[in-house]
Amino acid sequence: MKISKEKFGQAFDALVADYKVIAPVSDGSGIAFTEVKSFSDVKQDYLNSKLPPKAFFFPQHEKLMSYKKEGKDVTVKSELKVENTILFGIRPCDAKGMLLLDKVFKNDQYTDPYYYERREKAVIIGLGCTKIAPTCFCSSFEISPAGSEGSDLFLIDLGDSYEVEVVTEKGKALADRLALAELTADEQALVDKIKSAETPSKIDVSNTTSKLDKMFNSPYWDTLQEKCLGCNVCSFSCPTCHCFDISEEVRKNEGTRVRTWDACMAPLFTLHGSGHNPRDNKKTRWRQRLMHKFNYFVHNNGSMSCVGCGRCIKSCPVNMDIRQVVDGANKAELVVE
Amino acid sequence: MNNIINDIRDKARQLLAEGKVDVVIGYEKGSLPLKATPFFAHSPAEVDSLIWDETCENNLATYVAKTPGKKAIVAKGCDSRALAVLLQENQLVRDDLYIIGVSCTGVIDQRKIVAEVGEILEAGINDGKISVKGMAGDKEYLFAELKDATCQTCRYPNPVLEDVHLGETIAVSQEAPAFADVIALEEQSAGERQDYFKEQMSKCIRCYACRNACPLCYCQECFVDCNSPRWLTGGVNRAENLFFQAGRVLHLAGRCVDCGACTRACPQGVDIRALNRKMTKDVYTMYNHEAGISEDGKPALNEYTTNDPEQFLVKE
Amino acid sequence: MGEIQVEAENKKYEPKIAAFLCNWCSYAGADLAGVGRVQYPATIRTIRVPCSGRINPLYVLKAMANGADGVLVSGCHPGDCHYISGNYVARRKFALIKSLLNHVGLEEDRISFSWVSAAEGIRFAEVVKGVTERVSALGPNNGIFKVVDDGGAAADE
Amino acid sequence: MQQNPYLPITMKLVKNLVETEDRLINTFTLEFMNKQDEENFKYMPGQFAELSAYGHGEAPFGIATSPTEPGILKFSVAKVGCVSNALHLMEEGTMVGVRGPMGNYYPIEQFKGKNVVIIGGGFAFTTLRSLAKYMLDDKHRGDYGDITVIYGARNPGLLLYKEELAEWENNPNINLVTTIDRPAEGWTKHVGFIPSITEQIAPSSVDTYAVVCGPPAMIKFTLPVLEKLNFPPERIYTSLEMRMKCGLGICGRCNIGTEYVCKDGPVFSMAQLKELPNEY
Repeated sequence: MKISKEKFGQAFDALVADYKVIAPVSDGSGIAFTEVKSFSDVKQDYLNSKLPPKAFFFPQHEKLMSYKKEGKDVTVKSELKVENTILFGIRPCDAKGMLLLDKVFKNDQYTDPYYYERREKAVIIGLGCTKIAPTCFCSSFEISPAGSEGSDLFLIDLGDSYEVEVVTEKGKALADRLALAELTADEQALVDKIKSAETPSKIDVSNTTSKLDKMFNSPYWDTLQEKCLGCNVCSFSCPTCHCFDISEEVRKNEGTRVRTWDACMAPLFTLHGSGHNPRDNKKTRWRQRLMHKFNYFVHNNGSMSCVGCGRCIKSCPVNMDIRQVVDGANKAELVVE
Repeated sequence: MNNIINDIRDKARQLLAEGKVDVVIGYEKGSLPLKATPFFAHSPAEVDSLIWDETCENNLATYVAKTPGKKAIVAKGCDSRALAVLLQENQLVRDDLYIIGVSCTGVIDQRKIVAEVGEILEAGINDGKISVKGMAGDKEYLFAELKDATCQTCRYPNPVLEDVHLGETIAVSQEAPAFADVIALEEQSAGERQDYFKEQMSKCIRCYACRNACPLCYCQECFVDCNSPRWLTGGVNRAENLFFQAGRVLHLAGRCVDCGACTRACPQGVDIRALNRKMTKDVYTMYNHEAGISEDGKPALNEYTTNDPEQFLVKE
Repeated sequence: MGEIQVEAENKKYEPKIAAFLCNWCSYAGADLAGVGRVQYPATIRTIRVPCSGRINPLYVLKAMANGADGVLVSGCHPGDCHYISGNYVARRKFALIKSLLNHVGLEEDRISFSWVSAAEGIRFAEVVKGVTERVSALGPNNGIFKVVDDGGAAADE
Repeated sequence: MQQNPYLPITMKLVKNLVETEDRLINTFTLEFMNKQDEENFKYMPGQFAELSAYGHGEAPFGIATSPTEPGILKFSVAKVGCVSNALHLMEEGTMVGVRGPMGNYYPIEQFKGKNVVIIGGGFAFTTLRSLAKYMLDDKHRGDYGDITVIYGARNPGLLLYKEELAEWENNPNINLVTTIDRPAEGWTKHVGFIPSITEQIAPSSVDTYAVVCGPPAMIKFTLPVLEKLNFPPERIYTSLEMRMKCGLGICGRCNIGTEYVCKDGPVFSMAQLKELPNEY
């Protein structure tokens, strides 16, 4: 099915009345997902945003609760606020990233209401990639640059119109508001061509998890991380990184408990009250980072926690390239223990 | 250029083979076009990866104190100035350090290219010309067009401190620094400046790439991580971000060697240097001091004279 | 009706000024002003520091972030430092703090520095009067550092 | 939708007791404010809770009471950081936040019909007290064989729960061995480090589980002793400490390999730990 961009734009503008609509916007130095009021504000031709759209479910800084002390008494109030949201223009890598985050924020015992309630009230309109950046490597993880996995409604740009794929019930509810038409044979051919594309850059991860099973004590970690500065760019720009810190912001007798993004690369991340730190150097922190994404997460959740969006590669100040890091692990010699 | 690369490799090979150092810190070709990446050569067999060109933008002095053992470092002017400050502050043992000095004509600011031709697919540097194939088109640049803002005002392209110098040295103008960029901002109204920095600070995501890339940000516990007292809340907004950046810049006042590593490391394109440059200008004009131009001497804020200017005092 | 008007009159804006005073001179100067019953506006919240050299730029920033409308830092006159050179070293630091904060758009008069000796009780009162007048003229903290009122969320969004 | 796991319940600090001579450990007794809260807070020995000192933050502590002690929770907390300091200074009657119970617990079902040796050092005795107290309860005592407690501290003043220990001394249902590192005036019981005292006492490993908690050095030297006494790793349990924030297995800092100590632990058998990377 398809819809002309003009008609889609009109429907989009009508949705703004019922939903908070988030879409890619050019902010001068790149693309950012921002709330928009009209389709004309949306940047339609873009590679991907600088920061991943995870922030709409898991903001960098969010209030969990607030409290007020009066003498010895205290009153506590949840600060969970949820809105009906549409995320438009989500790339397949990021849509997959959200599916992975879903597994984190709802584990075998707990559901994180702050993430989940927002997530449940959000509709993801995915947009297939027709251009592929040199840092993209999503095909390594069985993600197609024009794949609809993780989206509720999925669009492919055909020039004057979008091909529309209804993926979920939520997507169907939105699609009902669109005047859809049939694709022509030529358009179908174009869609097929776009859908069959792969990222030119791919890494082989077929044996990475089992290889890493045996690499905890490998000397590979000794030199791998020498050039890493230990900043948080890779984690903050990652669509699947989910580590956070909880702290308190206090003013006189009132305060809020907030959570903020944190990262396993931060030296104080695992520092105990006693002064002991199980990951007190970059080597152990890098091992954790790679193991978590390519081994622990696989064992716990059945898939790798990397979607090949390439943001960490693009943003790294010292050009640490996760593709090379994984490749190096694949090739590293095993030490006999 | 090729000769320098060979010289660097020969020197590194010699130092490692003779056991004079345990590691040579230099650059190798990065995984992306026009990107170099820091490289640690531990054995003579690895030295052939070492390179040197206009893409070697990182300040390697950042690594020196954190790398155990005896080390050699490929140092351009700004790297050597950072080493000088680190030595002044007793952060390094001079005997454990071998400085391979190279003169630097400046590094490429990739952002200028990406803004015009999109993500870079391929690029080549030839004879001062940079030809780029981008996702949105191809273009050929003169190096001068792409020179990083820091390098355009650089007064110390030659290392101030070195054990060997490889390649030619660069003639330097003897004129006093002009600080045109700072003056341009100073001439704006306070309101305009406030707006400018508000906009810059709202971009910051507090990833601390600037801090970590900085060779002189070596505190064991940075004030942003400090728990008691807790200087910053967990908040990421322009007010908190300005607190962080202003606190950091004041801590670097009189020490900053204006290498631009912070600004280049910033994934969000925050103009951090605008703050540092203001301090550099003030320190130069008020105290006639430039950081890290020799091994001896002290950072500007560790010294004083009895007649330092004090126009900043209240009128009463 | 009457009550409300009275309240409005009393609610004339009074700035809050964090005053970092060196133990040996300015704090003693403030004390002298008190002992001598010299009147000055009750706008300052005094924080005693051992020496003006003890002032960390972060103190000034944190005071602004926590909502102070102004900051006053005062130490011994140059040459009179109890620790010989503390205020000389501080002087360079102060000049740079002031310059940087003005550069990022903080109003000139929000942050004040002075030297007040233990004998200058009357002058201390004058400094506080002057600082209070100038900060009052600026009005409340403009929020380029201030964050706490809304629990840390952006002040202008 | 389940309850918001980030929201603490409010409990009243009814007692703030200085527990040790060095005044570094206090025991806090918290009282449930209503029956509903208490019913929702069903816990087992070995679990922990996140305590909120409002204005300072939140930190995880092992629960020292046993579920057989209704109405209250106790925590013995060393003064090390921001939250624990605030708790130490807190006036009785102040409201604190409690999130939990969290984590797994000692495998008391497996212990049924077996002997249990509890070995504790220093202030790591908190959840061990909970365990002992639970098994000693009239309703449960019959489920277990011999219960031996070996508990040591550097000096007599640093032993926790002194009154309770005195009571256990004379309780035929429990075999209590206390020791201190060096001789001290007035001390008539064992003197020596826990590993060597364990070796002396030599509890039989037949049909016996061992639970060991204490400082890393104590655990390191006690394990070989237990091995010598033929305790298999599957029958040795310990409780781990880790930096934690959420307590829900989400915030990402307390993992040891694939296991999150907050939700998959803190109680692990030595057999489990042998399978995990050595990063704790």
